[in-house]
Amino acid sequence: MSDVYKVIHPNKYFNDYISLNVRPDGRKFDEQRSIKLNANAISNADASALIKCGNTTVVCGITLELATPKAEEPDHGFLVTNVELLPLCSSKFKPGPPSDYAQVISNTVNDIIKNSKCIDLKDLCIVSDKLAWVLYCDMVCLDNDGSIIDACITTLITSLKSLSLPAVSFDVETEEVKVDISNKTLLKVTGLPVATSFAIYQSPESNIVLTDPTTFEEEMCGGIGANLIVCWNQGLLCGVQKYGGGNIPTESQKNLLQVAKKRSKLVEEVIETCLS
Amino acid sequence: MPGPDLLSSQGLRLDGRRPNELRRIRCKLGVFTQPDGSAYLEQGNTKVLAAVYGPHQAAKSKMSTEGVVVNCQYSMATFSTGERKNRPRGDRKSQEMSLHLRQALSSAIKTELYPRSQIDIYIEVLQADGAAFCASVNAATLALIDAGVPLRAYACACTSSVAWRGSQPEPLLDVGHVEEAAGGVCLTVAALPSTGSIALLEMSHRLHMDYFEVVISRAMQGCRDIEVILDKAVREHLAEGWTKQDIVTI
Amino acid sequence: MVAEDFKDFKLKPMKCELNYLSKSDGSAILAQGETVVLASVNGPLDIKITSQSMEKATLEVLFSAKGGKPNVSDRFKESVIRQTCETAILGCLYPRTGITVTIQELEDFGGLLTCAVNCTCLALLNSGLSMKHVVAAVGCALDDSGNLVLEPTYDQIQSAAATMHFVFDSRAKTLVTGFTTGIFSEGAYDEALERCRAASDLVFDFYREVVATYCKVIG
Amino acid sequence: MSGHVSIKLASERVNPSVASNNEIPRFFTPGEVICGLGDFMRGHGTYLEDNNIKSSVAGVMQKVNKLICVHPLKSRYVGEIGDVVVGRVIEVQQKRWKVETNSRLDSILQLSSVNLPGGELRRRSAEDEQMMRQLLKEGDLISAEVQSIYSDGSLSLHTRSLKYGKLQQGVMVKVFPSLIRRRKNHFHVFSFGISMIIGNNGFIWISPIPRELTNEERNVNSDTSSPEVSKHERKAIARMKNCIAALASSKMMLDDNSLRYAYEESFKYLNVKDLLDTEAMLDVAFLTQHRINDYDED
Amino acid sequence: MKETQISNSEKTFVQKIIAGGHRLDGRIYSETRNLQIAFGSDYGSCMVSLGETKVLAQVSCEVVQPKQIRPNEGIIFINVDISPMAAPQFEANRQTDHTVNLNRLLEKCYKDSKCIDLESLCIVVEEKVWSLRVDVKILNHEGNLIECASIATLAALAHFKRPDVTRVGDKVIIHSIAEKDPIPTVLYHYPVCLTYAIFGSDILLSDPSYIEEAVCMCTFEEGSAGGGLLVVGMNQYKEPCLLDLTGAAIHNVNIVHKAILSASEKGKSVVDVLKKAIISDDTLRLKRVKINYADIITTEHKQSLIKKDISICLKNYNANDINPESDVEMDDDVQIVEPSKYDVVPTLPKTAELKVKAEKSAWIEISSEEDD
Repeated sequence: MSDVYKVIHPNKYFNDYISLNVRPDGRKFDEQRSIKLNANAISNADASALIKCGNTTVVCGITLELATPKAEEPDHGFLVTNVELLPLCSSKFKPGPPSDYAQVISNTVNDIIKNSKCIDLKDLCIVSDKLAWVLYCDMVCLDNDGSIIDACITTLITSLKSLSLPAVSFDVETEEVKVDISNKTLLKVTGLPVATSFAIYQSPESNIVLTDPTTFEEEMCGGIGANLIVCWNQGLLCGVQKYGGGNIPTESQKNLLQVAKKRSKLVEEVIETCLS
Repeated sequence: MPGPDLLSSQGLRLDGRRPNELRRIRCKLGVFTQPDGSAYLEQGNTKVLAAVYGPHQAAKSKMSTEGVVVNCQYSMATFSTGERKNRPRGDRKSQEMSLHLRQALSSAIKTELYPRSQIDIYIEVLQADGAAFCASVNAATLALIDAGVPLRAYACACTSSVAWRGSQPEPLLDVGHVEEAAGGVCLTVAALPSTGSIALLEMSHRLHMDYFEVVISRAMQGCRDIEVILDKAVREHLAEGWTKQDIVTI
Repeated sequence: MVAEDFKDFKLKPMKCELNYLSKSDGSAILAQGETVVLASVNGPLDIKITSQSMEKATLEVLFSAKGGKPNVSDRFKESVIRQTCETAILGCLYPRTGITVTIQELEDFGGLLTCAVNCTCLALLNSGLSMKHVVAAVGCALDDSGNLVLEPTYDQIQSAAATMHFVFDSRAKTLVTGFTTGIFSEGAYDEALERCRAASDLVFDFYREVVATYCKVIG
Repeated sequence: MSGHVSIKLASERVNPSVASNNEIPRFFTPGEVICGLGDFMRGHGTYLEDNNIKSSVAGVMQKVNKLICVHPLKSRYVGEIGDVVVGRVIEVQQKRWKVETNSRLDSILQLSSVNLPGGELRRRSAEDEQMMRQLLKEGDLISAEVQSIYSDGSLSLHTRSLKYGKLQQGVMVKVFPSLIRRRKNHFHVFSFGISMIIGNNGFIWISPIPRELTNEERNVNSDTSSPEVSKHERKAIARMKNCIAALASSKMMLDDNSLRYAYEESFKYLNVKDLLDTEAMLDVAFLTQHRINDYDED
Repeated sequence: MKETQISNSEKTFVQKIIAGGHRLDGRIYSETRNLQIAFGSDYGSCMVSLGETKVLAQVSCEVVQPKQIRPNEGIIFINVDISPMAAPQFEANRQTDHTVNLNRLLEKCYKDSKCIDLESLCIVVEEKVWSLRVDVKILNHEGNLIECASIATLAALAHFKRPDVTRVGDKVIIHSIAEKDPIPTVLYHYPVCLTYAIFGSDILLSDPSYIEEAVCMCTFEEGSAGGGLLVVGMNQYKEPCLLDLTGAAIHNVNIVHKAILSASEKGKSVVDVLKKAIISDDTLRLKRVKINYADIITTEHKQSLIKKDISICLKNYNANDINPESDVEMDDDVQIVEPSKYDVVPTLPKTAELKVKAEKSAWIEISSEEDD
């Protein structure tokens, strides 16, 4: 019965829950979903991780390649991130080239990683102007149930932290490249950015902030683009993003940052436990 | 300004033609049975196939109550040029050629007769050896005649260029691929020779305006010559396909 | 708070011309310092049935960089501006129609996106579309020594540890859009937010004056 | 696979033309001046420019009193009222069907111009509108008559006679409409077991002769199951189809006589498929032309 | 949005006044609208307005590998973009016939006419050449896009300067503008496209406006001659290098000659204006005057507003000053916080789970009632 109600009057259905101070899946407003994180889920990839945040499932795989650095930045390697939203993860996505929405998600993930400065691209360079590593980080969403950016960032960081680079010797004379797979060193990852999404619901009385929203909640709050994303990186902020949607009540602003901070601590712990 | 010698000392061109000589034109109407009209045309080594469908009911989005919609598609076979052509159609150049074809043929077709209808003209260049566009216009005209589409007059196209004999300009008719590649000016004219009107003008490279007159008149002369050839071909085709019909003739 | 001295901050000089383009329903060219943006608004007008929405007007935002191939960051800017404008426009008044906002970058000396947001808002004002409120974007940077700089210049942005950009609405001055780069502390974020909120008043004043000048011309 | 393969050089192509006994007439080509304006009227295939009547198509001129027309060798079907056409239903619309008839615009069959099942005269109700698709649906072939011509040139059809209507079993052949000779009758039943509808629009329908059904049978089998077609009939249909192709490739006029002659002459080739050979096609056309010429002389 | 068709009354009115020797905006047949060229802060960036028609052109360059057929020549690429900004009937990111035609005309005028010295763009044969990309953006479409776009393209190309390069061994160093003076592009000649609208059999209108273009492309009533648009590409040496005709056929060859004759005069004057603009821009730049598109907005326009000094008095803030203190505060916060209600459990190897502690789930019962 409630399913039918949800389809016919989604707004009313949602509002009924909110007015009782509870969310449709039984969580409190500031409560997050449980997380399952698994590292090295895909053995083919050089590093990988799979995360399940509630129903949202994202798998990240990193593949390594060697390339010549760009002429403008001869001592920088490359970190290429890409988020794929396949039609299988939600009925909203159509097959074909990446939609504007997928491009925006990719861009946001890329920005957060870049801003957090957790990877020094200079570490990826082997020989200046000649040889450098390219890290292709592909995140594939298997099930999209909201807060996809949080899940992407966590899998990406977990993968990066479990990635080890094989030793490479480069002969300047012959330009010969030798890769020694037996001798691997862990990639240096400084910091640990954790993103937390909030959806802002404009109820008739006031604006209510929901932590770690599901897709349905995001839709009720003006689409995913309207999420507030707070990204903590070990006690410092490395990105606070919000594009349109409902306005944040000034009084809850401070509180939000704290919720995100607590969550980031927990997620950090999860990642540490997973990798240990 | 003068490029490599396009004229020998005897006044002959690289392929042995005289300056005002067309390449051999061979053509045949009604080569296919599926389309309403079709034609094959050879101009030297340039070989072109044309097919016409229609007039038929126009697609709703394109329909015009003013006249028939002329839809052209110009396509060059992947093997038609020296280097393999990766995109036979859809690239900017083919799209431009399609536009130019429409421009040249629309003024020949009596478009006002068929409101709400559409004519599709498909051109396939099998071998390009210079002046492929001209051959396409000429082939399309034949295909339209084969389809029984009412035309004001024949639409014929011809190119001309200029060579220098000392300081005297000598206009060249029907530019071949080698002459085209030599980088001289190349003027393409599509005309309705029997009415003397010009349906399309196109030009590449530069030419001083003083010499423009001779070059364009040479191209117009070429169009008139081509009309004679096409007309002969049409009459032969009619004679061949003629059987006793219900029509009382005089 | 320890360091509590007051200081004069300068916003970049602003120049604006409304109705710069004759074919658009609304247009504005805005220069904030050396950064210049041109925006045009067309609509509400008829659009394809597939992209029509029964509830509100479909907003389409196009951002075009000065040169080079279109890339992902252009899509990102489009998405930021679209989300921001959607909160401002009363789209429910124009169901089943489309509103197209086109933005052309002319010069980028830092703060391109804030300038684009302000310029779009002016173009929307010029087009006469119904809006809930207007929006103003203000950016600031945190330099190496930890000082907050309002409306940083190009060089300041290059050397900054972090930059923060905020868009506020005109009614309650609440945060509509915000985005940041770099790493910064929570305190810095809060301070920057308040600072920019205060500065947004000046932008709103500028809007008022622009519209007043425009009204004088129109009569 | 032991099939018959014949490969020919392009230069050895068979010239399909068959010499006819009439002389080559004067041809006109587009843009050619036919005559001064005088007090002539310009008809199809001509236009007026600089006080001259000029031809706009390539073909022969026909003068009827003061009206001057030029008929092209072939063109799309230009309908005339009373023509019999065969067409394909392409769209079911409100109160009408769109029918493809090889004309330059889709033809229209109004719900009001068909005989409704039962045949009795009755008012058309809203139910009938909903039943339209059961009557004729997309892809069905029909025979019909041109009722009128709209101002934009599209044809309005009707099937208000028992001989018109939905076609059941048979083969449709497409030829250029100009090859169809206008006759009083376009429905033919041949003694060798086939019936034909030679549509003026160039669509020819070949079917077995419908067996007379008793009223009871009609009620039982009403258009749900179709009677079986014997092998003999199928062969005859195939042979006729090939004969049409043979005559059409030689650009010979098609009517019941020429088709009957061609059918009879084609028995020179025992196997039906032998008629697919270009030489055989030409041969049949040639023999047919001879018989026509003989007949004309008589 | 579909393009609005021109109304019949407008059509007949415009046809009549043109036949009577006038034009809608009071110009004479051979008069063009006011041409303005403004340059941006970068080299190779310019905005050209022809009356109300406005076009922005920007040249950018990068080092690429040359094409195999021409190993010693640089590459030039022209891209025209007509966005809905130009006029509402244009759709974004869609190649229409109009765009293709405009693009090809510019390509023919500047690529095929060999006005750019492509060989000078070569750095290392078969390895590295400069690739110039001209982005032409139509900002406002009030007729005669081709002429405006072509002037913009030419001005941008003539104004453009690419960074200097030096070769050290097999390495190529690209110097920034600050390090070494950039190099201008060599242009052999300056071709511009000029548009003529043909009305009737012998009327030629220079620089047709939007409505004049629309009217001359309309089909006329039977009998009277239709019109068309004739584009002539002409350089300063009176050499036509491009011709293009759209619309109805021309009945009289003389009209082409007339157009070429008029274009030869106009082409030269446009090129002169353009050259002058570039020279004055160069001298300004030498004097270290900052050129910027912001200069387009002047107080002369009635609808513009300029605010020079906007200052605001705000609290000074330095993150470093406050950090230690706020850190302490935050630590306090953390200590006050009640123990977390989540558990982190390592389940399988390489897997961790974050779960809600069991005793904290009292509220679940309420919601389960709801769900039923």
